[in-house]
This record gives sequence, structure tokens and C-alpha cells, in this order.
Amino acid sequence: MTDVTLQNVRKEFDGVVAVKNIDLQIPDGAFVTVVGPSGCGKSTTLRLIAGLERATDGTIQMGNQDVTGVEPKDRDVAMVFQNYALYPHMTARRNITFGMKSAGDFSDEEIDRQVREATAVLDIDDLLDRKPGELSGGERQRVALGRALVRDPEVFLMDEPLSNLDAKLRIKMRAELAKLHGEFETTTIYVTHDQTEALTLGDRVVVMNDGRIQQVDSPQHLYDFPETRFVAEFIGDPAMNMLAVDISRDGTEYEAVGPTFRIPLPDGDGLETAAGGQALLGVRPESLSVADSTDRSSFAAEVTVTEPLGDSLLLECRTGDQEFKLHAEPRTAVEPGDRVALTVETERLHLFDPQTGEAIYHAAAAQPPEETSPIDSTL
Amino acid sequence: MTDVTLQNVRKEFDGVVAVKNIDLQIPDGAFVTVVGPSGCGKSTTLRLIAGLERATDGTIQMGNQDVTGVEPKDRDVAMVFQNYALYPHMTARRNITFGMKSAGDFSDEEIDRQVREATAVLDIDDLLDRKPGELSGGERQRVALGRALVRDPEVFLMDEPLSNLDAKLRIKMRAELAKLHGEFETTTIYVTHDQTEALTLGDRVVVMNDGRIQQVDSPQHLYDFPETRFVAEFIGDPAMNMLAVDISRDGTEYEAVGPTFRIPLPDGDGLETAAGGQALLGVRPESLSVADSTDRSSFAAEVTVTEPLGDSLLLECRTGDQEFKLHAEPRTAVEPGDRVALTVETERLHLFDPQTGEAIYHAAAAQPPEETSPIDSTL
Amino acid sequence: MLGSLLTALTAAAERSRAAGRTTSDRIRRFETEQLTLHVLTATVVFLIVLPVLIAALVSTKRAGIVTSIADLAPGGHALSNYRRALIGLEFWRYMLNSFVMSVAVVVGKLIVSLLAALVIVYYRFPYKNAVFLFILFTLLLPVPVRFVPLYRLTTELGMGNTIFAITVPYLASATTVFILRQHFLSIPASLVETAKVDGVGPLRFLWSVLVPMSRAVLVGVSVIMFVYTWNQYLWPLVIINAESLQVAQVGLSLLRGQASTGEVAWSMVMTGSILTLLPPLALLVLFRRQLLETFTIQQK
Amino acid sequence: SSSSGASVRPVDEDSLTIWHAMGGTNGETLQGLVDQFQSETDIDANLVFQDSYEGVLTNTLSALDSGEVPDVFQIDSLFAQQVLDTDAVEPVENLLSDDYPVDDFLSNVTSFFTIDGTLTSMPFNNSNAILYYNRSAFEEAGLDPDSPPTTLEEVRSYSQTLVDEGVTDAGLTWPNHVWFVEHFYSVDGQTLLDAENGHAGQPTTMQTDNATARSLYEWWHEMADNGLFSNPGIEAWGEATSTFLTGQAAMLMTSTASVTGIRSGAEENGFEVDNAFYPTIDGDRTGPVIGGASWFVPSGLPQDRQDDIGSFLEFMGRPESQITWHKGTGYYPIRQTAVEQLENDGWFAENPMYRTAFDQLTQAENTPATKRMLIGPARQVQTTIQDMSVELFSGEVGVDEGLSELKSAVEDELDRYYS
Amino acid sequence: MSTHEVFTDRLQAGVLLLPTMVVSLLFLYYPTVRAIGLSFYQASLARGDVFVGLENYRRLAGSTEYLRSVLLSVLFATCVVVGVMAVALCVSFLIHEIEVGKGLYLVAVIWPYALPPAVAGLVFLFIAHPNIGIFTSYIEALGIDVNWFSNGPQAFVVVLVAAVWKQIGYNVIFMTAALGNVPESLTETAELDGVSRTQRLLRVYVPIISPTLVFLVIMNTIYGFFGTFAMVDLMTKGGPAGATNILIYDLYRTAFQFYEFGFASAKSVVLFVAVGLLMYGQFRLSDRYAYYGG
Ligand SMILES: Nc1ncnc2c1ncn2[C@@H]1O[C@H](COP(=O)(O)OP(=O)(O)OP(=O)(O)O)[C@@H](O)[C@H]1O
Ligand SMILES: Nc1ncnc2c1ncn2[C@@H]1O[C@H](COP(=O)(O)OP(=O)(O)OP(=O)(O)O)[C@@H](O)[C@H]1O
Ligand SMILES: [Mg+2]
Ligand SMILES: [Mg+2]
Repeated sequence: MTDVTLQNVRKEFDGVVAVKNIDLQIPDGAFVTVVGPSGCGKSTTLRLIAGLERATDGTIQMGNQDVTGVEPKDRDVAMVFQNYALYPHMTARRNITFGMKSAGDFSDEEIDRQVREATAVLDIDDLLDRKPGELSGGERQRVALGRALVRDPEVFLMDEPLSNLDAKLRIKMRAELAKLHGEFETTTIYVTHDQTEALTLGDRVVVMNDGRIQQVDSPQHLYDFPETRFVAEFIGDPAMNMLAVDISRDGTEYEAVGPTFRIPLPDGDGLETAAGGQALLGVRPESLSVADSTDRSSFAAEVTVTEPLGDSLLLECRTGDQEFKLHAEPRTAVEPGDRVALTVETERLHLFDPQTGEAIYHAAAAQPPEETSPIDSTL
Repeated sequence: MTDVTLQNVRKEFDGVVAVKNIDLQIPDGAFVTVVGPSGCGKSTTLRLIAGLERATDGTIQMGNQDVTGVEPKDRDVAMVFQNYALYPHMTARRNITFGMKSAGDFSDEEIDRQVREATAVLDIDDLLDRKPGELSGGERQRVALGRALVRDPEVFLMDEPLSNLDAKLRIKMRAELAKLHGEFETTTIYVTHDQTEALTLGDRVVVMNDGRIQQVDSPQHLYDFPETRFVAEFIGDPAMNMLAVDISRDGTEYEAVGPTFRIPLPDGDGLETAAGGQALLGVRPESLSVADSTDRSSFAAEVTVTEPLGDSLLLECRTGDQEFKLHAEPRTAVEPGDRVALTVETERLHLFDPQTGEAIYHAAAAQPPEETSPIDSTL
Repeated sequence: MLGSLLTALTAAAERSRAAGRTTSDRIRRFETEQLTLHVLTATVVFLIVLPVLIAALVSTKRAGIVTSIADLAPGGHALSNYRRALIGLEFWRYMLNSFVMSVAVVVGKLIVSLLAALVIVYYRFPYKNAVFLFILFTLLLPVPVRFVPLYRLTTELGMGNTIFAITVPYLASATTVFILRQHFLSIPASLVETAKVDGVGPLRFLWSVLVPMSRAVLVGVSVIMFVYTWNQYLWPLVIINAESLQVAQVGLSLLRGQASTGEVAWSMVMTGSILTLLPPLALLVLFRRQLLETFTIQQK
Repeated sequence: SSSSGASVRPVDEDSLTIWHAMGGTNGETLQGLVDQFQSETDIDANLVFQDSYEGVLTNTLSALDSGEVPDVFQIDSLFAQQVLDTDAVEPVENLLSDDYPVDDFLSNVTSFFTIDGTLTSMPFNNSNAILYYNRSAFEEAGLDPDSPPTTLEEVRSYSQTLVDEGVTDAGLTWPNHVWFVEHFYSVDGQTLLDAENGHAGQPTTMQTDNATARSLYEWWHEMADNGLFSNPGIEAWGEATSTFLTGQAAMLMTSTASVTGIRSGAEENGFEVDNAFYPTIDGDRTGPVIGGASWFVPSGLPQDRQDDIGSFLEFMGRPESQITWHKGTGYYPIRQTAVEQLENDGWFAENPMYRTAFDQLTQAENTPATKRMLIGPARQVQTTIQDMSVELFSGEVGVDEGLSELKSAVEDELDRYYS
Repeated sequence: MSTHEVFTDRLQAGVLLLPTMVVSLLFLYYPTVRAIGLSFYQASLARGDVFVGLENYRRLAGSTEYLRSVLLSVLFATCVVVGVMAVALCVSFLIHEIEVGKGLYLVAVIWPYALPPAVAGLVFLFIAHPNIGIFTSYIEALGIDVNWFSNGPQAFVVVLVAAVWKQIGYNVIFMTAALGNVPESLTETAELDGVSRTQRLLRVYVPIISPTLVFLVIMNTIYGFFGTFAMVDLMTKGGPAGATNILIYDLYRTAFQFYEFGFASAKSVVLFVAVGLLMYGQFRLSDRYAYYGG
């Protein structure tokens, strides 16, 4: 267990800049998830920490040691790969012990004890004599975890360890991972491109895009107070709707004005500067609903597609040339072509700068609290 | 456009029975989705209809013709494969016309006209001189659709045509497919293992498991009135919670009794026979909620895992030795270990036979209406 | 020939469709097609096997003069022919030499190539591509291009007329390095990186991970190398001049030479031919799965 | 990389190494002699079979080049000069004891191997070519088996009768080897090359501007064209014999060394065989050229080794050995004493087929024509003649054109070698 | 993107590469370079070397015989390549199309891969022998006079057939593997579209497996030039009248029958350059015509 600090770390592959000068502090014992679209540099960041890639620039520290140029085997990290990277010709037990034996730092009894402990925790005692080919996806995953565990490393690094599993198993393993971390409390950095995983597993979530860190935050806070349009659209499914609006001001009242609607904006930071200009109004699908009656913040739209999801009916609507989605009650009798009145939950609105994509305003019940977590990220 | 009828169709691959005597009627112009877990026989069924596999037993009819032994090319079906099966060395145009030219049933002008029409609809006019390698996933998909369209077949068969696309594109193509079907109204059979796709695309959804058809129904009806435990658990995410209960009767009042809860069951068909016995109580996560107050149908449970999903907080709870999931308000301050009071929406309960898995009772607001659709399935 | 047959087949199908046949006709046609394919393939296969079949039959006869198909009945001299070839004419010696040569080359090549492939795939060092090209380029230097100087060189090194002369020059193999490289590249990089994170050394990695994971391919390339070596003719012919060291391929013509003062003993020659064919054929049949797998890799 | 006497060492220090080209039963007979030699002298000797004369030659040249040499090697008389040109062989005369009766060798034989008055190699297995014929087939075709053909014209007409009568597919066969061309020349009293076939200096040309060549090739072409000649292939000794023994041709020209094999082969195939002199071009007969091989010895070996080799050569040349060898193979005995003894024993009377070759040899005049060509580029000239012969008899080129091509090709080879 | 290159110790790399490098240098590169050097000498076994400059090359350039051998070899290799690939493609396609029992046919077809060329030569010499060959009488009954010991073109054809026959197995192995890798769905699409078998082979399979075909063209070319030596040696010895005197046999004869090592080396060099150019040309062509995925 140790903390990990990246300072101004940059990684170029001949021509391609995969990681663009990022700073990141991961406190001792934290479970940090790194999420972002494909090719955004998640894996590269992880591999930099593992020492499998050498940073072009910047320093990496573990504990108080600068490990920037240190060989992977001397960093005391353990890595779990997407495909588990189990040696197919070795039994589970050999897989688990192979690395320890190579390192030569462990006595035989120690190895035995460690294996016994780890396999007990992971509940794979019975499987130790099987080869990976004879194990199910979840079992393989646990063997891979076991291999990492026995080494009792300072840091666990995991690169999309669940992405090869089917949906049900993925959910199950997610829970197990969380439980394991609860027990061992080893600093863990977990890379995924799946936002659900990122949100449900991480104490802190790092959102990356295009080699840069976009935001580091706790899951719910990230969802509620996205700092950029990218984060707003990336986190949440269906994605946050974005409507082009003008911000008008009438005394202390602000409104987001579209061609066919006017939506009142609760007072808050940033509105004053935004007023009179254009902005993107961010509305999460769950903040929109089909209105029984029409009030000030409601407006009419045409349904273009209906998709029954079982627990709800997903509506795609159009007003003017703006399209957006929302959930309706599952058994609502709406058909494409119908016109419906929609109402907006005004406590959950966001405004973004159309040019820079930065958040201007969050109509949250409360303003975002000061980030008190020890995790810090400078853009 | 034609209707397709499968009667008692069975397919064995040396030893493995992939499809176990299924009956299925697909009416002219319908869009039918076939969904089920991996290996349940979906693809085999589709390939039987296409003629790519020969049925071990049973008959397949199209229109009024028995086509059981007819060669694929004489069935007038078009198939879109998961990997699109585009000829990698031919341009998009050649890909589209190659089959028509080979068949020799079309004149050159006809081919030209068909291609022009189809590509206009699919918006791929500009791409016709590129090879598949130079097209994006979505474009390839459209070329594959184009190839099927120009042949103007009686039936479209699609085997997971979207599963190679990334999430955003998949959603977009889903909408386009629905639109296309709206225009051409060609009988379409669409195989997928993704329940969301199945529900949102199909007029009728066929749920398969282990070579058998479990249920054929409209999407919402399937969700609301699953005929088997398998369908109940397969459709819906997170899956329907299943709690082992005893059914007790007190006059005309029925209750589902668990070790730590008693839940009243609204009157309905099937309760009488179930009374006094054991059953599985099916409760969808959205039918459970954290109660403000406690009433008759509420009970206490311990939270084991909390997973912030952004738009809601997923709780995993335990009562006695039964586990289940529900959604809570996103910013609810619940921690693992907390005890909460839960309340059940009693209009949405289901009972299943613990042995056979068949549905015994649905506490629906209305009993399932008589299936009036021309689709029919006999188990 | 084949093409026109297929065309005829398709045309017939077309006609039957035009005539509006019933479903059962169509099924039958489908089955007829498969049957036709089987008949065609069986014929072709038979033609391909025929020459060796004849050789095998001749090797069972006494004189071995077979001037018409009627003479093709198997003779009763199989045992005596093979005994005479192997023991009487000491063909076993050539076979043994070939075998020793082939096994030595296979083992040596395998070791040398494994080490080279290990470096080429798993090491980072400057001019790596140049080194790889240097190895690949040897494909363009078959024995015939260099056998005159090679002949002088081996004699100068004092290896002339020894087992070394027909083994050592074969030890470097672009093909083997190439196949192994392709295979190693197909092993997930994460396995290597795991080893790296664990601090596993290169030789341990080679022995404990690469070799066991490449079993099929190693068997496959071994068969390829064995067949290649076993079939060498020109070089042993040139460099080996001691009868007792000669290999089976050349020994075959010695069998023919044995008869140069009298009649050619064709049955003896065919006996030798069959004997010479047997070892590589046995390997091919035994390890065809691995061989096919390896060939598939080579294509990539 | 040329040889230097100083660095010569034997292939096998412990035993004499003898490279030879005697396959089959001939090889077995040879082994018997060597066994006898070992038991009589206590000198170890190891026979190594080299497939063919060409094989022995190649390996010998390479051995002389590298300095690791066999002690004795059997060189086809055709390649004698090529080996001498290496300057790395010791004249065997120097190894024989002073009282060894060199005069007892048949003069037709020694005259070939004696160069500039020195016996350079030890003659051992010598033969000439004769005509074998199928008596049974002759009878069937109505030909007199007791008067075999003697001239080309007779051979042609006999062949024609045999084929016309449907007795055999072809009349005559023989392997396409330069030796037979040499025979036709010498029988006709012509040298193939100038400078007395190379015995009187370096030859520069091939004698094709004569009746011998034209008659030969016109006849050969006609024979082939009419299907009277069955072509077994280049240097295809075995195939030719097979063709004869399987009754596809009623006549065969091949070495006298094949007598034993052909006799038993004929018996197996159920016909009676006989032999006769090599046919003449037009009736005049000078005599055959010598064929077969002799033993050569490398120079530079230590004296004691040379003594052992001397013993070996003497052993192989002594009358008893020659008689064993002759009886076992059909090569004629080359010691006068041996011949006399065989006569006395009645061997030739009992085995008239063995006598033919011998008579053919002894009845020959000893002229430059009956000395086989002695040239350095023998292999080149040989293959050139053989290759061109195919073109000539198959009619691919006309006789005049072909002969002039042949002449210039041979001249090129000679010129290149001697320049 | 992960990488395989995890070791960086250059010394280790050097040591591990050493065996390959030494053997390559000593037995492959050095002799090749020496062959080039030797080609400027008149060198013969046991007779000493004399520097003659470009004389050997001049002699080659002036030799119609050699020119003929070059053309012959090119023709021979071309026929081998075309012949073997046509046959192998048909065979592989037949096997590919068969539904049950593929494996058996496959083994029965690929075994000639293991066939030693010397055996191929001897067996063909025997069965096609003009005098005693088993099929000779039947072919002669068709009115063709089998006479390939004397008839050049016939000899060429017979050696060619033997060479093609021996190489079928090797080609079938690759083609079968390549055909097996064509996604099944392409076949099925073609089936649904009613594309005929021949069309499917020529229009769909051949373009898709073209990289394999290119590879085979190259391998078969090498085989045609070098791999058929034993057959020529055993069947025709380059004859009759040079009709099968392909470069490799000619080279062998020059070196080990005539012992003209210098001249032979010049021939090696020409052969090396010729085959190098040919392969380069084939690579260029393949770049233009073969479909390499993506
Ligand atoms: N070894 C490499 N050589 C060249 N470019 C590389 C290399 N590794 C990664 N890159 C590039 O760096 C960028 C970031 O890659 P990285 O693997 O970190 O992305 P990622 O976020 O993990 O994506 P994914 O979700 O697809 O795994 C990409 O553009 C990638 O192409
Ligand atoms: N050609 C075949 N030979 C043998 N078994 C087969 C063959 N094709 C399918 N099967 C078996 O039949 C069963 C059904 O296969 P099928 O491909 O229809 O499943 P599926 O529902 O399409 O699954 P998936 O979602 O994974 O595509 C499986 O158990 C499969 O292994
Ligand atoms: Mg990644
Ligand atoms: Mg499927």
C-alpha cells in the first residue's frame, strides 16, 4: 500500500501523443477508476505507472520514491490484464506461483502460505489443479486476481479486467472486486471504458479524454456536476441532452430560450456572466417528463421514435431542429408522430460554453461542495 | 413479403440438439426479434429459415410453399450477417450488385435502378466506389443492408447485425433499421442476444432458451407478463428479483410470506391453486422502493452494496438469506450495512412455480389480454 | 477439366429449375451435387496416389517389370525385397544416416531458431529490422547458389565427408525463425508483460512459457524441417563421398547403380523409394494437425 | 587450394582405403579378392563403393584438392588424363617391385596405360564392347542364329526382319555412352581426335569429316527413325540391358563385363543368348578400344604406405587374382599367364561367350585408333558427344549440320581446357 | 497498445543471436560472396585458380547453349507454377466444397509434400518409361509415340508432370488453409445470392486468398528453379539434347561433372540475380493485384 503521484507525465509514441502532461495524486489505499473513450490514453497511463512504458516527460512517485526510471519488477506493483494473461499451459497454482518463484524473494513456505490465504479469500482452492482452459471466465479472473494478490504488492493495476465477461458475470465480479478491496485496502487503479463500472467501483473516478484528465471526482458528484460538456455527455446513459439556447435575463430571473421553449433557470453562480449570450443547456433524460398539465417550464415536442425498455418507454423527441431523449412510463400510449407536452425538473439543469465546452452553471439544489478529497487533478 | 411458418422444426448437430421442435408463425410484413442467451439456438433457427442448414425434422413454409428442402438461393430471402459478410476485395457497388448479377434474374437497367433507389434510402451514394476496408462500421452495415435491399427479397434475415458496432452507433443504427422497416414493410426476422435491441426493434419478440421457444409476445407484454421464470429473469436489467415465499390465504386475502416479510397479493387468477404451497415471488427492482413510512407491505432489509449509477443509486439488499436489488434516489445517503424499510408496489408482482418455473400468477392491474396477434407459439 | 465439369453441373441445375421441378427434385439435386463432388475428388485423389501405389506394388514383385495394368497384381516378394534392400544392400545404413542427419538438423535448427526468434520478438535493440532482414534474406541463398564455395569451405574446415558437412550448414533457417516469430507475435503481449512485471528472465520465459505454449507449432516446424532435410539430395550428393555416410536420397541412385552391370532391378529401386518415402510420410500423417496449423501461421 | 605433396595424408591411417565403382556381383567379387589380400598380407584394406566412375572421379579430385586422400582409386580409362593433369598421382610403376613382370600384361592393355614410357596406373578391370543377341528371337524371325550381323547394314536388315516379323519391338539397343562411338571409330580404324586420340600430344579437333562419322550417324538416325533402335537413355547401362532381357530388343551392344549377368538374365527370361564381335561400319575391322578402369595412387604418401599399396597392386594384378576376377565378372584377364591357364583349363571352350571379347581384343591390330582417347576435358567431350548424338539420331539436326556442330563444340572444349 | 518488446539487455540479445548469425554468415553469406569472387577465376578441382576477370561472364553471354538453358528454366518454372497451382486450386476447391469426409481426402492429397524429389523422379521414370512404363503402351495406343529419352519436348513434359505432381501437396496445404479462413458467411451470402460454384471460386475465393496465392507463386518459382534438380538428374540428366537442362542442373554439371568451378560460380551468380529479380517482380506485381485485407 502506497500512494502514487504523477507529475506532468507525458508519453509520446513516435508522433502520437498518448498522454498529455497529466498530474494525478492517488492516496494510499484508494480505489481509483479511470474511464474514457477508446484511445484516450487510459491504458498508457496505467502502463506508465507499471513501468511497462517509460514516460517521455514528467515524474512518477510511489510513496516518497521517484520510480520514473525503475524497472517494473522493482516497483512492487501487480497488474491484472483484460484477458487475464494466464499461462494456458500451467495449472492455476503454477500460474499463481510462477511469478513469485521467478522473483526469488519468497521462500517456499511463504509461497505456500500466501497461496493458501489468497485462494481461500477468492474461493478457488478447488480449482488450483486445473488449467485456464478448464476454468470459466469468472474463475480465470479470480486466478488472475490471485496471482496479483499473492505478491502482496503496493499497488494493484487493472486494465479492463471485466470486459471479457458476459453481462451477468461482470456484475457479479464487480461486486467481488469491491469486496476484495474492502478487505485488503491495497491502492488500486482500475481502467475501464464502461462508465457503469467506473461509477460503481471507484471511490474516485478519473475521466480522461484525448490524453488529458477531464475531471477527478466522486461518482455521484461527477454525475451531478460535470465540469465539461465532455464529462456531461460521457457519463450517463442515455447521454445528457444538449439544447442550444440563448440566456435571457429578466431582473433576477434567468431563462434558457430555445426556438420553441423557454425554461426558467434557478438562480446560481455563472448565470450573470452567461446572460445575454448563447449556451448549451444540459438536461438529463430523467429530468424531462411527459407533463400532465402545462406550466411555465413545459413545452411541446413531437415524438420521433419510441423504444419500449420494459421498465420505461424511451422517447426520442424533436422540437424545432433539436432532438432529445427522455423516459416515459412504460405503458404510456405514445406513438411516433404524437405531440406531447414536456416538463423540465429545473433543479437539475446545466449550462455549458458552446465554444470551450466548460460548464458555466449547474442548477443544483446545492452548489458543488468544495472538493475535500485528497485526490487532486490539475487540468 | 411473405409469411413464414415453422412446424415442429428440429435441428441436431451430431449429438447436440440446437433447436428442439419449435413452432413459430411469422406474419407477412412483421418485424420479429429473436432473443436469448448465447447458444440457445437463435442463429440456427435463422439459418434454418435461410436454408443454410437443413432441418433434421419438421417443415418450414413460406407463403403457402413448403421450402424445407429448397436451396437457399431459391427461397428468395436476404441475410445480413453479424460481420456483414462483405466481399473485402470488391467495391461497395460490386458488393451490392454481385449477387444480382450472378443470379442473372435482373436486367442491367433494373440493377441500376434498384441500386440507385437503395443507396439513396441508405445514404451511401457517395461510398459506392470504396472497398469495405475503407468504410466505417456503420457504413459497412449500410452497404450490407443495401445488398439485401436491392434483391427485394420476401424475407429479411438478420443475425446480430449491430453487435459489432460501438454503443452510440448501435443506437443510431437501431433507429434506422426501424425506419427502414417502416418504409419497406418486408417480413424481417432479427436475431440478437441483447434484450434492449429485441424489445425496442420487434413488433413481436421471440424469447428462446436451450433450443426451445419460451414466449412470443409484444415487447411490453413480455416485460409485464413473463410466462416463465426464465423470461422474467432474462428480460429486464437489473433482472427481476426472485424471493422464495409461501402463499398463505386468509379468506379472500392472499399473502406471500417470507422469513422476514409478508406481502399482500391482489386477487387474481392462479392464486387459489398456489395457496398453501411454495412459490417464487418475482418483484422487479423498480417495484421496490425505500419507504418513508412503514405500512403493511413494507419490510426491513440490510443494504449490502451500493452502486451509484448517476441517475439512481442501485442497492443490493439482504433480508434473511434472500438477496435482491432495487433503485433508490441517486443522492440517497445509504451506506452498506444500513438497515432500510422497503415497500412493494403490489400491482406488479409475479409468482412462479419453483419446480417448473412457469408463471402461476401476475398481479397486473389487468390480466394479460388474450393474445390477439397472429403470432403464435406453442411450447 | 474440373471447371467445365462444374459448369456442366450448374447448367444442369439451371435447366432443372427452368423445368419447374418439385422440391424433392431439388433436394435430390443437392445430394447429387455432393455425390458428384465426391466422385470427382476421389478420382483426383486416386490419380495423385496412383504413382506411389504402383511403386508399392512393384516393390512386392521379383523382377519389377510392369508394362501393363494387368501386371499390377501384388507379387509375393515383399518381404524378401525389403529384406534384401535393407540388409542385403545395406539400405538401412543410408536410412540411418538420413535419420541422424534429419534429427540433428531439426534439433539444432530448433534451438538456434528459438533463440533468434526470442530476440527478434522480445528484445528491444537498435537495427532490429536490419537483423531480421539479414536472416530473412538467406531465403534467397539456396544451396545451389553457393554450393561451389560451400563445397570448398566445408572441405577446408575439414568437415568434408562428415556428418557435420550435411548438418551444420543447415542450422540457420529463415523459415523457422519466421514461423516462430509469427507465432510468438500471436501470443498475447500481456503474458509477456506479466512476466516482465514479475521479473521473469528471458531463458526462463523461453523455456517455461514460450516453448510449452508453442508445442503444436514446434512440432509443425519440426516436421517441416525434417521433411526438408530428409529430402536433401544435391548437397549430400556433392559433399559426401563415403558410401557409409551417404543419405537415403542419394542411396536410391546407388541402388540403381548396383545394377549397372546387368538389368535394372526396378523392384529394388521401388523398394528403396518406398522405404525413403516412409519416414516423412509417417510424420506427415501423424502430425498433420500441427503441420496444418503451422502452415496457417506461415501465411500470415 | 591446389594440392601440395607435403600436406597429403590418408583418409584412414590404419587401413588402406580403396575407392571403386564396382556395384552388384562385381563388387562382391572385388570384396572377395580384398579379403584374400588382407588375410595373406595382414595389411588392412577398406573398399569404399562410390556409385559410379564419375563418383570416384569427383571425389578423387576433391580429395587430391584437399590433401586427405584414399590410397588407391579406380579411375575409368576415359578420365585417366584428367587425373594425371592434377600432377598429384604417383606412377604405379614406382610402387611395384623391380621384378614385377610388367611384360606379362597384354600389350593392347598396357599400351593405353603407359604414357611416355611409364606405367601410370595399374590396369585391372578391362573390357570392350560386344554384340549380344537373342538366339531364340533370331530363330523365331527366321534369321540364322549362328551368323549374327557383322556390319551396320546387316544389323539394320536383321533388325528390320525382327521387327517386321513382330518378334521384338526393336532390333538393337545400347546405352548412349561415348564408348560406343569410340568403338565404331576404332573398329573402323579411325581416331576420334587428332594427335592420336591424345596419345601424341594435345588434341585440337574431332574427326568428323570422314565416312566413318557420316555412315555411323546416318545409320543410327535411320535405325531410330524406323523404330529399329531402342534408346534406353544417356549412360543408361542398366536400362539397355533391361530392354534386351525383357525381349524388347533382340540385340544389345554393351560391355563384355556384362556376360555373367546377361547369361543368367536370359536364362531367367527363357531365351538363349549369344554374343559376337562388335559390328563394323562396312566390313573392315581394325579392333575395339580398351574400356574399363585402372588403379591410381596419389603421390606424396610415406614410403611404408607406398609399400603396402604396392603389395596391393601386385596382388590385384597377379594371375590368380585375374582369373578369379575374370570368372566372377567377365572382364577379361590382362595377364598373358592367366589367359594361358584359362585356355589350358578349357575355360574358354566351355564358356564361348567369355571368349568373344578376348578374341576381339587379341585379334585387333594395335594402332593409334585402338587406343582410347586420352584427354583432360574427357567428361565435357563425352557429354557433348552423347548430347549431340541424341540430336543426330533423333533427327533434330541433319547429319552434316550436326556433325559440324559436334566438331566445333568438342573443339571449344579442347581449346578451353588446353589454353 | 501493448508490446512484446520487454527485454532490453543488448549483450544478452547479441549472445542469443550469435548461433544464427555465425551460421548465416559462415555458411550462407560468406559462400555467396565467395561465389561472386570465384566467378572471376578459372578454377577447377585440383588444378589451381587463375584470375580471368570477366571472362566467365563473357563466355556466358556468348553461349547460346546457356541462353537456351535460361529460357528453358524460365519456361519450366512458369509451367510448374501455373500447372501446380491450377491443379492444386481445383483440388483444394473440391475438398473445400465437400461436406463430409474432407479430412480423409486432404491427407490423401497432401502427402506428396513428404515425397522426396528423388523418389518422385524414380517413380515417374518407371511408370512413364518409354520402353517398360506401365502407361506407355496405353498412350502409344492413342497414337502418341512415347519416346521421351530421345524426344526433347516429351522429356520436358514428363519431368514437368513429375515436378507438378510432387508439389501438389504443398500447395493444397496452403490453399486449403486459406480457403478455410474465408469467412463462412461470405460463402453463405454467395449461396443465398445464387452465385454459381465456379463464379464463387473465381470471383470470391481467388481474390480473397490472393496473398496466399502470391506466396505460393514465389515458393513454386523457387521450387521450379531449384527443387526439381533430383528429378532431372534421375530422369533425363538434362537431356535429351539439353531439353531439360535447366539452370540448376546445368550448374551442377559445370561444377561437379566438368569441375569448372569458376565458370559454375558465374552461373550461380547469374542464377541468384535472376531468381532475385523474378521474386522482386512478383512482389511488385502482388502489391498491385493481391488483396491484403484491411
Ligand atoms: N505502442 C504504441 N505505439 C504507438 N501508439 C500507441 C502505442 N500504444 C498506444 N498508442 C496510442 O496512444 C493512444 C492511447 O492509447 P491507449 O492504449 O492508452 O488508449 P486506451 O484509452 O487504453 O484505449 P482503449 O479503451 O481502446 O484500450 C492511442 O491513440 C494509441 O493508438
Ligand atoms: N455447425 C454446428 N455443429 C455443431 N454444433 C453446432 C453447430 N452450430 C451450432 N451448434 C450448436 O448449437 C447450439 C445453438 O447454436 P446457435 O449458434 O444457434 O446459438 P445462438 O443462439 O446463435 O448463440 P450466440 O448468441 O452465441 O450466437 C450451440 O450449442 C452450438 O454449439
Ligand atoms: Mg486500453
Ligand atoms: Mg448466433
